[in-house]
Amino acid sequence: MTPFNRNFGQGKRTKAVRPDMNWEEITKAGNVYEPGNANTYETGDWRTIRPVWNKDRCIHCLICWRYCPDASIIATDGKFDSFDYKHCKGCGICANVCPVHAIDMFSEDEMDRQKEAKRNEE
Amino acid sequence: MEKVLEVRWHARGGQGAKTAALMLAESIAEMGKYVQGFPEYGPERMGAPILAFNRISDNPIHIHSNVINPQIVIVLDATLLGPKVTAGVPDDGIYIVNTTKTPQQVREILKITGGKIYTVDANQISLDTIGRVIPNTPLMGAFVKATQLIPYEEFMENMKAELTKKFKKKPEVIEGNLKAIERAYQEVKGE
Amino acid sequence: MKNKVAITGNEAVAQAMKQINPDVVAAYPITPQTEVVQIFSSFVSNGQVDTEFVTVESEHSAMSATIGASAAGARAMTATSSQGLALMFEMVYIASSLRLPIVFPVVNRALSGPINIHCDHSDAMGIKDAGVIQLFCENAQEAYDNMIQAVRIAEHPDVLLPVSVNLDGFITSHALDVLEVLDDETVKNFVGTYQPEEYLLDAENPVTMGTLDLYDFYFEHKRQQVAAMEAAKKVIEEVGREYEAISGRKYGLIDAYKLDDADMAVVVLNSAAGSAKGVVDELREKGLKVGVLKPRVFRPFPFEAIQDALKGVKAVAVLDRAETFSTLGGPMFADVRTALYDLKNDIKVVNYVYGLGGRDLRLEDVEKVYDDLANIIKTGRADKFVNYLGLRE
Amino acid sequence: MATLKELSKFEERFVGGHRLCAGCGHGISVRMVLNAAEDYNVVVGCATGCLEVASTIYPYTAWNCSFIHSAFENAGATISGVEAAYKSLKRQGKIDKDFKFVAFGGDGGTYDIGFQSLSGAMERGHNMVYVCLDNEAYMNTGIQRSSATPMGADTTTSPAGKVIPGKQQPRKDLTAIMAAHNIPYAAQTSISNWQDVHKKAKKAFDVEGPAFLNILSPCPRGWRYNTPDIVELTKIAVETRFWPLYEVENGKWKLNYKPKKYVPIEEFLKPQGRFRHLFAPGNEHVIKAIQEEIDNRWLALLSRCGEPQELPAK
Repeated sequence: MTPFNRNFGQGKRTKAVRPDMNWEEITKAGNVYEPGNANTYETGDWRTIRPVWNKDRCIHCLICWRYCPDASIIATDGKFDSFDYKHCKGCGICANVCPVHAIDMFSEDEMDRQKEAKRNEE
Repeated sequence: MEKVLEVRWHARGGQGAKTAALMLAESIAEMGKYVQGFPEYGPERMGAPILAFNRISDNPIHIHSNVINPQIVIVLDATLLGPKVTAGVPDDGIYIVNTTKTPQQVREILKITGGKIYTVDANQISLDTIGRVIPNTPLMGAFVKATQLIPYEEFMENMKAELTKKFKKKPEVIEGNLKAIERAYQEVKGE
Repeated sequence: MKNKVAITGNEAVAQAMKQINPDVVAAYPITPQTEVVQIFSSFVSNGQVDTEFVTVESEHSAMSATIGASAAGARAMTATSSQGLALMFEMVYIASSLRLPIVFPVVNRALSGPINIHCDHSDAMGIKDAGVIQLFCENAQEAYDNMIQAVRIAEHPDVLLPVSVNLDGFITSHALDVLEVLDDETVKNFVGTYQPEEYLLDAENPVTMGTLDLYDFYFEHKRQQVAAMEAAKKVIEEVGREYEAISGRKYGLIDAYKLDDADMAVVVLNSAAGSAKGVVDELREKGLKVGVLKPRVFRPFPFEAIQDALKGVKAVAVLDRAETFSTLGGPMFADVRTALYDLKNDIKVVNYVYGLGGRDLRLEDVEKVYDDLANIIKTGRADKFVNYLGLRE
Repeated sequence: MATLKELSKFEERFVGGHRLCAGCGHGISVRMVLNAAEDYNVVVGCATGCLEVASTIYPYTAWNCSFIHSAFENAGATISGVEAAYKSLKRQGKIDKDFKFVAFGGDGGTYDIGFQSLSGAMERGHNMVYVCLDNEAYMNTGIQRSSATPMGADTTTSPAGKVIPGKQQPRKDLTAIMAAHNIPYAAQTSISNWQDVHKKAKKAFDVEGPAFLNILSPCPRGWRYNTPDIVELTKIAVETRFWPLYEVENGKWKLNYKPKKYVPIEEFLKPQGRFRHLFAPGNEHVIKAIQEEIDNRWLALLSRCGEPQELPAK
């Protein structure tokens, strides 16, 4: 029997667990030692419609920030900053709760087509 | 003491046989002997006939099965006298009975010829000394006298220590119990 | 300093818990474990321990709260019996898979139904595959000693698993026995302070425990648990040696009684091993080469030690105080027979199921087993693998 | 009451990258509740359910704080163990930081299978907040009825069929049951009113002893409504008095919002696919029964809150 590896998930708090790691290398008991590391997992590709910020209309009330289920509205210094498109799933709640219609929802297909068209023009 | 000495208690639930078996064991353990004390557990509540057991030895006791052939039988309630009391007891067995009857009368009831029979009125003794009918403590005094297993003075000292531990705040209870044991030791009659 | 006392098995367990002084105890009363909880709660109410005592509403919650406390960084314990263990069954698996060093006495009692309050090992056998270390105790002394060692075994960095300490309901738990207890300071030094590597109340290093673990990693985590169980064998022996140094009492994986030159052996757990030893002493006087093997550790299963201890015998009887209803006898029989299968000697191994629901194991019963073994050796045949001892048939 | 400007500056404790459905009410509820814990260290306990499986898929965690999940029916017991450990270790001087404790459970893990564990934890008086994220059915296993499922709802175990039009029984009133535990704080709130959620969550964290919050937290898949309309829908739930906002503080019942006019329950039922069958001819009696139940419970609630017992003007 190979000697038991005392270090697995133990002496060293293995942080980044990769799919190719063997049983001695991954963390003990399924513990996760990096709080909030789900933000390295992207859910942006779930989206079929995309929120787009209309800067001119925005009054920075942050109702959209309050109601985003995915913490995907980034507020900086108490003001709307940007969308976190890596995680936004395109549920459309933010656009609905916005009292001044400063968020528009566009189909991702449409956005892609527009981008494509723009590239073709250039 | 070469072999393990085995004791069986016959009583009714609530008379304190379990407590007595455990207290007896504790006091004997104090003298460096090895002991076991355990009751038979059933669904019985107050009033039902119950059994409790002791094993006493100079060496560590391995056996954990029930006591089947006790050399000593203690009966806390004379209404229990019958075949169950004599069951499995060897011919030279010792019976210690709480009763107002004489040893001869008990012998007749038990229908035995051999063995030794001791009687003591533990109910009256406990009533006089403790103020309530709790025959278990006086019977320990009778046990010491009947078995001659342990020196009386030493037993009393241990008992006093045990009782002091249990009834720290009730000196009158300690006093009463010790008195009860002492009287039973003196009053027990054998044949 | 050693101190000889006459106390019951439950008192011995409670006494050990008091000296261990755990941070949290969460427990629910059940016959025959109740006294442990009762006695311990008096230690709490008299300020004799630093423990936060959580009087949960069920055994499921007892183990759940103990898991929460242990994960939070506390030295945490619970205690149970029978139906209580069955109710916490789900959480026992979770405690071991979360790798929490929870110590919990199990006062063995038959499982319903029909309901029965007396001793057998069907409760403990129900969790034999739950990833929990299981120590078994012949008497109150071993219950006390095993409780104290269990803390060190559970918390060892190579192990980090729950440890259950099994003692026979009523037979050991309620019987007054003479044993030696250590003084508080010695126990305190022996168990030390629990220092978890990661815990919920570490404000600087928050941790997520109890994740959803699918086919991509679950298997690897199970393999880690096996490794911890493997490592536990060595740790149990190490801790046993250290404990011997403070107590003078030897503890290993198994207790081999007069087996060195034995032809016949009985393998049996807990208090019945004591009775078997008594019979062996008598039979030895008659010149019979008989012995007893008492596994102190049932999980991890000490098969190497068992092979070694039984390699010279000709016939073995495994006494199980539990049924599997598999028609292949009791749970320990399967394990012992498997362990002996690879030995070249043709050792005959038979099974006796005994003592279910608290049926007394009489000395004659054990004598009969040795008689049977002698007969098997004489004829070279074992006609029946699975037998019932003390059953009306 | 803090403004959103201020609240947005607290650290996010439930981050993106979790795998709850797009538009799930739980993401919103959890963010609101944990935001009210402000800068405190928090340990979150969680019952098995959508929230737990979607937020802690190994090796990821969406929880930016300590988190423990152990099983389905025991969030109350598990977090009470954590809290007991905290008390013990703090008392012994083994730790020095302050912590708040919160357990999340769905209606399955709270109203039903976890009810005993929750009741025990509340009775023992642990200093913890238990939050029920009530989406009115067992969504994690695929929309089976729970005791929180409203009468008439079509679920996979109370399917609207030819003979039986959905769930037959009205929902259990868990908030009232928790108030009957005489805990320092029990409240019912809806994400439609974020100020109400925030205020109640903050109170729950601040009180000494156990607190219970019941949050109506819709499931777009189980309720079958237009996902972006979550706030409108939960608002109608309050306006129709299907989900009254109230709190019970040290035994004192207080109604937090009284609708001005009588909004019939159809307004709440209509946008949801789970109630569609109720609008088929022949099922009028179910809607009538639902409405009666709501009106009766409303009057009882008004009485408990010491309000005049009258329905809003039609």
